[in-house]
Amino acid sequence: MLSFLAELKGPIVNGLLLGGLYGIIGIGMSMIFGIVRLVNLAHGDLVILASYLSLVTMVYFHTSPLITLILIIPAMCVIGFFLQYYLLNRVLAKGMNPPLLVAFGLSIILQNILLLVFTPDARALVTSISVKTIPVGGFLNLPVVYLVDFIGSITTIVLLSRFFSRTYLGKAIRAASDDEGAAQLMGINTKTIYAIAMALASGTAAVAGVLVGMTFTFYPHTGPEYLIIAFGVVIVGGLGSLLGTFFGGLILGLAQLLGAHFLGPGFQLLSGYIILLIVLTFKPTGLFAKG
Amino acid sequence: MPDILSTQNLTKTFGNLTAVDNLTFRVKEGEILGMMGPNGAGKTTVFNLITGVYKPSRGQVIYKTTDVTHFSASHRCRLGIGRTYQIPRPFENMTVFENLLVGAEYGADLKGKPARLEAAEILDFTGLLPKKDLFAGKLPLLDRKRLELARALATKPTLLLIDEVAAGLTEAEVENLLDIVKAIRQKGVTIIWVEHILMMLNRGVDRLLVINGGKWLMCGDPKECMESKEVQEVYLGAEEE
Amino acid sequence: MHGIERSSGGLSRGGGRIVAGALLRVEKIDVFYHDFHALWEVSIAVEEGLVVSIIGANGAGKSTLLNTIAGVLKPSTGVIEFFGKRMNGLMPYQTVSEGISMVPEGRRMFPRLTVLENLEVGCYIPRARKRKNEVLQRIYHLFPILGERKNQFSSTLSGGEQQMLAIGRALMCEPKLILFDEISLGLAPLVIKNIYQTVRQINSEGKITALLVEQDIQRSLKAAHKVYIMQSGRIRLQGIPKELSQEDIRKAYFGL
Amino acid sequence: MNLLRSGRLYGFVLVVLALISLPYWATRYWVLVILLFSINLALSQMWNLLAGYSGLISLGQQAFIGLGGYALAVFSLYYGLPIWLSIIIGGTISVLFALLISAPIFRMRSVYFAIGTWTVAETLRILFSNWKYVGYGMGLFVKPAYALSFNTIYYSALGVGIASVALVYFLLRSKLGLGLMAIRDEETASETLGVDIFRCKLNCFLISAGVTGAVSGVLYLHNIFIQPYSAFGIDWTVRLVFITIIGGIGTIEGPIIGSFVYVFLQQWLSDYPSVSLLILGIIAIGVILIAPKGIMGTIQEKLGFEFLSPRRK
Repeated sequence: MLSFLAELKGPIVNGLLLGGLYGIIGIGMSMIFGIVRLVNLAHGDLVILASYLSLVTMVYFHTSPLITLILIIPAMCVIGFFLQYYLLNRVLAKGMNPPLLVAFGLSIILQNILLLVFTPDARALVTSISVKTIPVGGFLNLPVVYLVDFIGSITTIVLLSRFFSRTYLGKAIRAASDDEGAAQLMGINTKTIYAIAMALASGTAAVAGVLVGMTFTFYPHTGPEYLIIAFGVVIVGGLGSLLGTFFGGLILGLAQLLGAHFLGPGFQLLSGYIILLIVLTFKPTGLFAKG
Repeated sequence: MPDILSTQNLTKTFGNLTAVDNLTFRVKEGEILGMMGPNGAGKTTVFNLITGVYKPSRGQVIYKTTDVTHFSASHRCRLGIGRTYQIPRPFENMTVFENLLVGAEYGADLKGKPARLEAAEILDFTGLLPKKDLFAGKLPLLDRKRLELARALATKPTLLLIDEVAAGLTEAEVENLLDIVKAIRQKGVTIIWVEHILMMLNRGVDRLLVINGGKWLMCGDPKECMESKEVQEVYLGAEEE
Repeated sequence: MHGIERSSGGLSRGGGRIVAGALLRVEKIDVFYHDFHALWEVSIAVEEGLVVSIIGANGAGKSTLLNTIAGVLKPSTGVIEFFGKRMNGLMPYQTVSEGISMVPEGRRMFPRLTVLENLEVGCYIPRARKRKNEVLQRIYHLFPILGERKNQFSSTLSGGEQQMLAIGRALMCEPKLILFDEISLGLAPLVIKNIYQTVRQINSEGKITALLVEQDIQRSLKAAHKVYIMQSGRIRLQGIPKELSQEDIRKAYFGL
Repeated sequence: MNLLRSGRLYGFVLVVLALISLPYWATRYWVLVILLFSINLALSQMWNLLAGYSGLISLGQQAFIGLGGYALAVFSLYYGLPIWLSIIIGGTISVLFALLISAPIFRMRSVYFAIGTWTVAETLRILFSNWKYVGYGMGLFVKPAYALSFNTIYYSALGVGIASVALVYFLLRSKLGLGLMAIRDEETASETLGVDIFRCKLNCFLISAGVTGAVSGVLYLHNIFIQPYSAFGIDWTVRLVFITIIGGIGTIEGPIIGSFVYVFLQQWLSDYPSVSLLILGIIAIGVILIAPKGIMGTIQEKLGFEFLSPRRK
């Protein structure tokens, strides 16, 4: 019995750390879903776009991927702002499906641009910490990157939550998410607010992209894989709470690694999908959603 | 006259708001029952409960002798409960004729030629025949209101719920619709009618049901109701502080 | 009170005469929802310092009128002027900067924001942010309960408290004109009385002009310096409350 | 009008005759183009039936494409069943699978439905790539199809293409079609007019799944090789979405025009597949922004005339 539990320590700890990474992947999608009421099917591709941008910057400046964030975050924010302001805002009023389909089209466009520019080869943001591990308790080797992912994710979420609770802009974004019409009556230009929200979400995608790139290999077509993970995080974690999203990430990460542990590595993604389908069926508003 | 519809302690709550509160009333076969009440009185919610768009939180809806409380909206329609919507909801990308066919084929369960004949007859009756091949989304407001009535009639209802046909129209247009409603009644259809233009209710209905805040206020002769102290108070406010 | 003396001479029954020097001037506007003709040549004038009330049954077009003034809806014809400046076509977030604030029907709290955050969002426009603390103190003075509950989520407030918060939130931007849409809807009589007292207080002490929409005729007549009665999207009657007969009001209200 | 109608009829007959006789006068290249066109047409017509007529935005059509393809491979290869029977079994399995997932999937609405269907397809993809019986991720060769002549495959593709158009045409003129169009336009109103929404949508979902599964069998007669990562890949649905949006969602002619555009771009840029997808994506977004009814929908609106009208008089 004890040895059985000891055996589980590895997948549990790794699953939680991986879950932190999933949390940061999902957070941008969750924000946009909650604030703009748009399911951004291109979110996974924005993450991968950031990975590639980081790769280019890293090679050009001969620096570490984490340093490239100084450039990548603002760049992704600008991209997100313009996408929302000039493209997505224009279809929001047309009902639920057109924005979904535009985002879908955007996703395919991004993938194919990446494919044209970077070829279908696998890439990775390789650094000195990529292969390092820390031994824990003599029986567990923690990959350092996983630790970096987890810390990066928590840091981003703390910063975001401070922004949302302490600044006028943050409160205005939350107000617009609660009631767009009433927010306009407070003098808030909600169209601009939406663009700013998308800029922020793309900023988190930048962080996610760099962390993903440091942890796994990526291809131009990897985006949808992370999209489904992001959607899983949103669904499991529920809308409207940063903490809920983070927990959603942890649950998904745990489920994946435990699934892989018991069923074999081929089933790592599968157990995540099954959790997603179960939650979608029984509580589509998310486990941590109120009401 | 037997009751065609009755409700027993009908209650609907949304969160902590009670939209319809313990409402019990009866509709006699063949009559026009007017329903009025100020903003938020719960009239449309009552309609949604009778037609099955909402399920009540408590209470029952009895149609003829059947308890239909747990029947779906489409089932109730097929049993003979038809309705119109306050804001017309035509099938915009279908022709006027097809709009009626939906009612005839699904609601009245007709097939083929009988369905088409029924639809054509009602188009003629409501004056929409010349526009039968136009897309419903292209109709002006008056015609869309007519279409609401026509489409509901195509389901061959024995009980028709009319939700505000008069709003947004000129007075001549209102008269036109009033005539159609009266003609529907001539066909033997029982009607529950919600209207804000009270003059219309005054002229067209047999009995008036007044509700306020989701509660039963009074029911009876329209003139007496309108002049009663309770109704005046609800609308005009109490005189004393 | 000065305002009434000045304007009373210019009021006339039924017609759409515009009084010179009005703070808000709405002239012959028509409003459509698609092809639903909601307002028909509606004209009103609101003089500075007054409480003006619009009465009518539901569906009469009162809320449509307020929403058009606030910029939520656009008139297809006609003019809306505020301080002599043309307001047609401004978005709601722009009319706020011009000095018009609205307490919307149904209160429309931001439920996932605290009471204090709701108020802070009320002074989102740059001009108002600078004076936030001062105005906040005044609102806490007006509604002490909001001060006591400032850290609660607004969704936990009672209906009356939410209405107070909605009014407080609309005052945060220090408007010149405040629009009240059905503020008594769904509230207990005692609460309504309190709310109306505050409306008068805001008007007399705060020197804020108020335009309010109400279903309850008696309440409106009591609170207002001037009333308009609407029915079927048209102004049917206007005047000073004391000068209007009960019978005329009843007829205009029901469209008899 | 009568002249127009009979003219239209002759036009159809001529086009169909031309397509049937194509292998006898056109080059193999053009036969191949029409073959691809027909299969894309049939598949996108089924997506259109879901999205355009019952408002179900499915991103999981690849589930049925994969199931249909694998059914063909497994039953013809492992059990030696006739190819055509295997294709029909593929369609049947798709219907059964659709029925199985309909209970949970119909609890999900709009975007949830979209992601739900996609996740179901992804789940199948992983299951198949971990399933020894179907050769894991290595895939299977549909060897029995080697025996078929190119013309046979062409005619079966052409057959499913034309059949899909005819099916949607007659379906829309049926009671089910009437109900679906009503639901698409106004869900609540249709319900209070007696339309059983769940049943209509379910029937539509099952038909779409079954036909997609069967058409996929024909597709894999041509492709010969099936492998889970491509068979259950989102790329299929991407194509169907673009084809339908560009051509005109909710019109019968839309997928026809859309498939033309798609196959044309694909052939023209055959050396740069990513460029053609890029262009398609841009056109699709442009269409949603500028002419949301697509090429055919916009033409119909301008001319007030439908070539293949589901209208009943």
